[in-house]
Amino acid sequence: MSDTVTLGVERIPLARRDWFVRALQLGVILFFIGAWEGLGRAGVLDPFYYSRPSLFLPRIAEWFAPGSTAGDIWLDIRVTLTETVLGFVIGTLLGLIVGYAFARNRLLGLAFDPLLSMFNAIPRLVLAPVFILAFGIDLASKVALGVTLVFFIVFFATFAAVRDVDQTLVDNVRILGARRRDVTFEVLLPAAFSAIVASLRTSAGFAFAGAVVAEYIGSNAGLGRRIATAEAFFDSTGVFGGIVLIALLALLLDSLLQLAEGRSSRWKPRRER
Amino acid sequence: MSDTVTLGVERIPLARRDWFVRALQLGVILFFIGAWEGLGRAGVLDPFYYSRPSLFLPRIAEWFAPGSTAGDIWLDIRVTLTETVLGFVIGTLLGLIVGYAFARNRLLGLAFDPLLSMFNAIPRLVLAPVFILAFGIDLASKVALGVTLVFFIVFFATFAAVRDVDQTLVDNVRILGARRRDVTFEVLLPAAFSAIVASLRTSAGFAFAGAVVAEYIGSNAGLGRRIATAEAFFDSTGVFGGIVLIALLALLLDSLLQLAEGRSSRWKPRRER
Amino acid sequence: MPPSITLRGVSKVYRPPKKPPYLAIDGVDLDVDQGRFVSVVGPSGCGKSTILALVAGLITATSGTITIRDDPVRAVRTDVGFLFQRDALLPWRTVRENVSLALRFRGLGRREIADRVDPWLARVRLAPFADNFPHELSGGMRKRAQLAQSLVVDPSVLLMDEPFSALDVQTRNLMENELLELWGASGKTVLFITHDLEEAIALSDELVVMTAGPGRIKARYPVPLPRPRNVSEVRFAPGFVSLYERAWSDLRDEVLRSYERSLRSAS
Amino acid sequence: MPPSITLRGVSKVYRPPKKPPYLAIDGVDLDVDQGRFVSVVGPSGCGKSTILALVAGLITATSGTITIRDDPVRAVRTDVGFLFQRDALLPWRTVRENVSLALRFRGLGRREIADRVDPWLARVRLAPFADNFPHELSGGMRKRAQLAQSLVVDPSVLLMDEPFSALDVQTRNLMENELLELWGASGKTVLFITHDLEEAIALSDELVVMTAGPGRIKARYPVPLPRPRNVSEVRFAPGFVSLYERAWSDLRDEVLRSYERSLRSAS
Amino acid sequence: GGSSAPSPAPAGSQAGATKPPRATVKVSVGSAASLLYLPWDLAKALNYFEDENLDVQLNYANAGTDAATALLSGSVDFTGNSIDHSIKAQIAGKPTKMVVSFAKLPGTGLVVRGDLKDSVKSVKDLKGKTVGGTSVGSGTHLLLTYVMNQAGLVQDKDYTFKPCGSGTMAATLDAKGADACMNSDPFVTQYVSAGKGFLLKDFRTAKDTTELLGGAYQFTGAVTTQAFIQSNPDVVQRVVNALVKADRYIATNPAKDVAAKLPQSVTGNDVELYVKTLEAGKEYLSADGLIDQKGVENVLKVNVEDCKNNPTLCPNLKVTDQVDATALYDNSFAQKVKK
Ligand SMILES: Nc1ncnc2c1ncn2[C@@H]1O[C@H](COP(=O)(O)OP(=O)(O)OP(=O)(O)O)[C@@H](O)[C@H]1O
Ligand SMILES: Nc1ncnc2c1ncn2[C@@H]1O[C@H](COP(=O)(O)OP(=O)(O)OP(=O)(O)O)[C@@H](O)[C@H]1O
Ligand SMILES: [Mg+2]
Ligand SMILES: [Mg+2]
Repeated sequence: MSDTVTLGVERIPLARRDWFVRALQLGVILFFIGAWEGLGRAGVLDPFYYSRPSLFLPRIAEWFAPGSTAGDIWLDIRVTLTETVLGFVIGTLLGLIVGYAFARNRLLGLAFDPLLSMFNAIPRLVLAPVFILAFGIDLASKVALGVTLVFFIVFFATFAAVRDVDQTLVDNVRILGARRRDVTFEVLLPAAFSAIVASLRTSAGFAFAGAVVAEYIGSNAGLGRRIATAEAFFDSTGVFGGIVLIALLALLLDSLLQLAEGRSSRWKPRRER
Repeated sequence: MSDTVTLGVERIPLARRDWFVRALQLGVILFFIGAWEGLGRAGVLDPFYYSRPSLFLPRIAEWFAPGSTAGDIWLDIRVTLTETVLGFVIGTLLGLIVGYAFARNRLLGLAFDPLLSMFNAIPRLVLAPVFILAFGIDLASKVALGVTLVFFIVFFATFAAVRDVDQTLVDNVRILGARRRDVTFEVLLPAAFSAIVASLRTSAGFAFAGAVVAEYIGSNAGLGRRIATAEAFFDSTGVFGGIVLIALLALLLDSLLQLAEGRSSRWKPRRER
Repeated sequence: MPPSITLRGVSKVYRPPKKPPYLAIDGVDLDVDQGRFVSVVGPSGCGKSTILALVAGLITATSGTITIRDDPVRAVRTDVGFLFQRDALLPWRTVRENVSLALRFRGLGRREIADRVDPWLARVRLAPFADNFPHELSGGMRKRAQLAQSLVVDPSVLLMDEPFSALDVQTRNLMENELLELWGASGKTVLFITHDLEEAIALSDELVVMTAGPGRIKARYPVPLPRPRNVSEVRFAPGFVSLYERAWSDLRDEVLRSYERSLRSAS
Repeated sequence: MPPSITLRGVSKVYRPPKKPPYLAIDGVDLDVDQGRFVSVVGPSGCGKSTILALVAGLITATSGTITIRDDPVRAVRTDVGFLFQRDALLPWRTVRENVSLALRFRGLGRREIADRVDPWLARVRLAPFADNFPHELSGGMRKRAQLAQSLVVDPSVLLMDEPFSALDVQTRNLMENELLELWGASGKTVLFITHDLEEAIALSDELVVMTAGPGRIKARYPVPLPRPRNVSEVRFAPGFVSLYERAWSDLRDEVLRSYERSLRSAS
Repeated sequence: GGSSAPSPAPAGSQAGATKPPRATVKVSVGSAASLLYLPWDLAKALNYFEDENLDVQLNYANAGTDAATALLSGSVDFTGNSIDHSIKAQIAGKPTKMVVSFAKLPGTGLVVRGDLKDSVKSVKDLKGKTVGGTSVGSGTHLLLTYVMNQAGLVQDKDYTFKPCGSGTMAATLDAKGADACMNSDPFVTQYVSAGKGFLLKDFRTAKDTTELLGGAYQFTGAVTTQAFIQSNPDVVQRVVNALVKADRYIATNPAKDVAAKLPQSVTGNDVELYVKTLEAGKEYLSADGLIDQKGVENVLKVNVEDCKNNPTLCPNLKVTDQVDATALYDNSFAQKVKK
């Protein structure tokens, strides 16, 4: 652009600086860990149940140490991650497709709406025997449990978001010659993107929780199994070690989602004030 | 209006007629029940595990019959509903408030974001002992479990929806003299309403599931308890009887939510084509 | 020449929930012959946009029939160019991407798209802003981007809803001349809505004046000005002033009538 | 009279992510004295809306200072009336509710609100549509609702961004006269943006012409027409045509300059 | 479904004709970390299954019910489970058989919260208190009901029953949600050695059990379905071989040595504590894998008595004297295991 100018660099507010934000986030987490340790040492939190960071952090290190006798931690992580990611991906795709179809086809959506609401309220844990029956005790049943959690979160979010898209935009691209799938991918999904990503961020966490619960119900490996065993021994240090690992993995998945969201949100106006 | 005219009533499409939609919804549910019954009788679904509508519907009737030996069903319903509604309401309020605050205060939101994502991934089931310690064995711990499910669903949805509200609307009311709470209640919440209600519809189901799971883990009353007992005796009829009751209650709650949504959506353009 | 757009006894009743139905237009008959440039003027809220939406098939008429090239309008028409009165650019697409949309939908290749989009970006003077997102444009720039977006596929029927109302006089004149040039030899049919009487006369073959809501056709005036025209000069042409004054008084009557009506209903 | 609005060396650089920064306005100096009606015209995209947003405190200047009644603009100003160029009505509120907003924010009672809102609904001719939601209005009606919304609290500084551009000539004239009447004895300060040179001259005490982007002040013309004025007649007043032509040629130069520039950059 | 199809023997086994064909066996174990199912883990750790050319996949369930469901539905071939589930399954028309005994006593203890030390001296003193088991209808619930009945206390009349879960049991006691709880190890040892409570009755010992039932109580073991036995008798025999050897290993080796053979995922992090529980376990763990007829009858007796006194305890599957105790197990495999 010929009118482009380079003025002296403006003072970018602290809150917009990346390093500052990262430091702040780390600070919050460290504060949380510190508080936990402090309260544990002060006897406010009974370490029999709550463990303490100075106990479970070394335990985690132990797990990763070569030749650990506590079983292969990488195997456990791999198993749990596989279940989580499969449950997340399948549940998300189903939720997106069904939510989208229901939003576009009014009658279909109305017809199945009550049935889905009812299904959503069924406690998955109670269905464990049915899952075992239908999907066996291996990977499939664990993935299925995750899917039933993720699906509904993504479904309802997609349904509402797609339904609410500005009709003018749809009308415009239809006149411009958009086929059904163009309307989907050019208008409806981008417009619903924010809401969908928000639902993905929730459901990613639930996918982890689902995988762990499924392992808890029955499994031979995975972080859920590790936690269940520790819990059976009232070994709260082991339990929190496992939980912290899961939380870190979840953070990883969440960062990926946020990255994707950030990349696709360049078009959004930034608030100045 | 002086220019108002009454033309002959136009043909309202079937899909817009209330009775038709209701009939369709009922049809879908009846079809589902019929299929279940049929597959059960045909031996495809082993009734030992999957029961059959013709078995569990009479069972439910039995529960409601005066002088039933299966314990007071109204008590169970009351207990479960109380836990669910409390978990739902508290979780929703917290999710709304925190989601809203984080969306409005950029730095706050950024700072706590990773911590919340991590918390969201913690399997609630594993934390059951901690809940019991912190909240006791009674109502509170069950409510707390529901809250941790509902909170995150509502939080992420509110956060994204509030953040994405059209800035022009906010600017306009601010100049018109809106105080912070006016901006909240006049612009941000109404604009985010659809997304929030969608998250409420998901989380209402999860609130039920949470209450039931909590009862399942340990309690003296509630539908979850009833289901757990039935499950211990391989009584799938009892299990599905309980599940169906929960599903019906959930349908009730969901209808209330949809009613609220419908009432507040009068302003939305209806799609003509 | 055969009529390209016809409306026969078209009425539209809006039925907002929980409010009485509202008759927006009432028994509108209109023919736009192939290759003609017809402008519609009328008081604010009289149903101009409604007519355009009906022709494009975006909404359904309550009664009457509408055809485009003898083909009854039953669904959204993709064989027309439509310029919305409101913002209709995709916010998540840059100007260039927005302008390319219709070509992409028609399956054209990258190269070909660029070849056709670039001249349009220049024509609406947005070349330097090709990579801006809509919210990074001014109001007039958004309108111009929309113009390019709907014209890039060279549709033979143009439905335009106040395309130039957000532009300064000179830019508007430039655009108007571009439009006339584009239309000139092309045989395109144009149905053009504006609130600017001067613009309506300067551009069209025929001027349609509507009544205040419920919109009916009040008068139709052929525009007896020679072509080609230069819009910034046409107002000094003979015949312009008399036409302007007739249409103006028509319009004034309507506006005043609806004004009185609204005062009456307010009291 | 003391200046009501001042801009001193105000520049605004937009910094869109992943694109070079863009200088929208450059060193703008402007005083609007208390009670004056100043109109700003300029080519589409030259930075008019940017100036208004800066004065209202919606965005921050990159350099320079802005004051309203000697009070530096540091945050969003609630002591001004602001008419947005884009749709800014709350979609979930009816016309009446939208117009009542500012009064509700000021804590007025139901009765009092109705007493002040009803005359405004009549004035913008929306009384019959008081219970419609914004999407049930035509483009011009939405604009009129916005007008009522921002004027109902009787602000002493008015910042208006093309308020009448979506209206037909007659309705526009009615509204313009309403505005003049309202402003007449009130001592209100008005900063008025329009792309209609005639309107600008007809309404104002002073006309400011801006250069093509980056916007600078190209010329300022006092408008030597007597008041009170009737906007539909003022164009025949002596002095109107010569002022119109001077401003017109200023503007044309700018538009052409920016046109050429954009052609250059496109090639 | 189950995947027990014997696969062709590996090439190397051609020479030694003694080596049976390789087979995969899926197992659902009633819970992790419980001594009651230790032989599965130990046999695996000692490579006993490998010796039999078996690929045994252990899957740990959260509750016996889930493990039983997995067996009945054919998802697994074996479970480690208590015999209560076999009784219920038989009544429901799904016959199963226990083929190796793991525990010949209940292996549970009735633990009372520490602060009640002075007021609770015997079971009778639990009148008016809240007493817990892992869940309604579980083995701990059944036994508890029986114990209380023997002391003249009836559920809902004289005391409240509280299902506490297993992982949540300690927290429930500490939160004063229950006053006493029946559970197995490691809970009992953990809770008592943490100084949080004391043992009122110890059914890990023959003494307290005999006092209650006049003999053994056939609690847990390896269970499979009748159908699986019929189609794969050879595989069953090999599984039983390994498990009985594991039973014998536990009985004949010091607890410390047994623990040393086990991975940390079985012993938990605190090996010393595990050794302690194992020492206590020696008294109730089966030494030979043989199922005791009298012990099975005692379990039935407990079930029947409980149902009589407390009908809500068996809502749809009424356990009666009609249950055929001898059909619940099959000792023929364990008897064939060479010394
Ligand atoms: N969805 C709707 N529900 C109810 N009334 C509607 C709806 N859409 C439009 N109307 C009414 O129909 C009338 C005509 O609207 P339309 O948009 O066609 O007017 P217009 O001639 O384009 O006006 P303008 O020049 O102001 O854009 C208006 O009175 C408007 O209130
Ligand atoms: N957020 C933004 N990011 C980048 N550039 C912007 C942004 N907002 C505005 N601009 C640019 O600033 C310039 C001035 O915009 P502005 O809206 O002030 O123009 P205007 O004079 O009001 O034009 P119009 O008459 O068309 O409304 C334009 O070139 C526009 O592209
Ligand atoms: Mg219109
Ligand atoms: Mg502007």
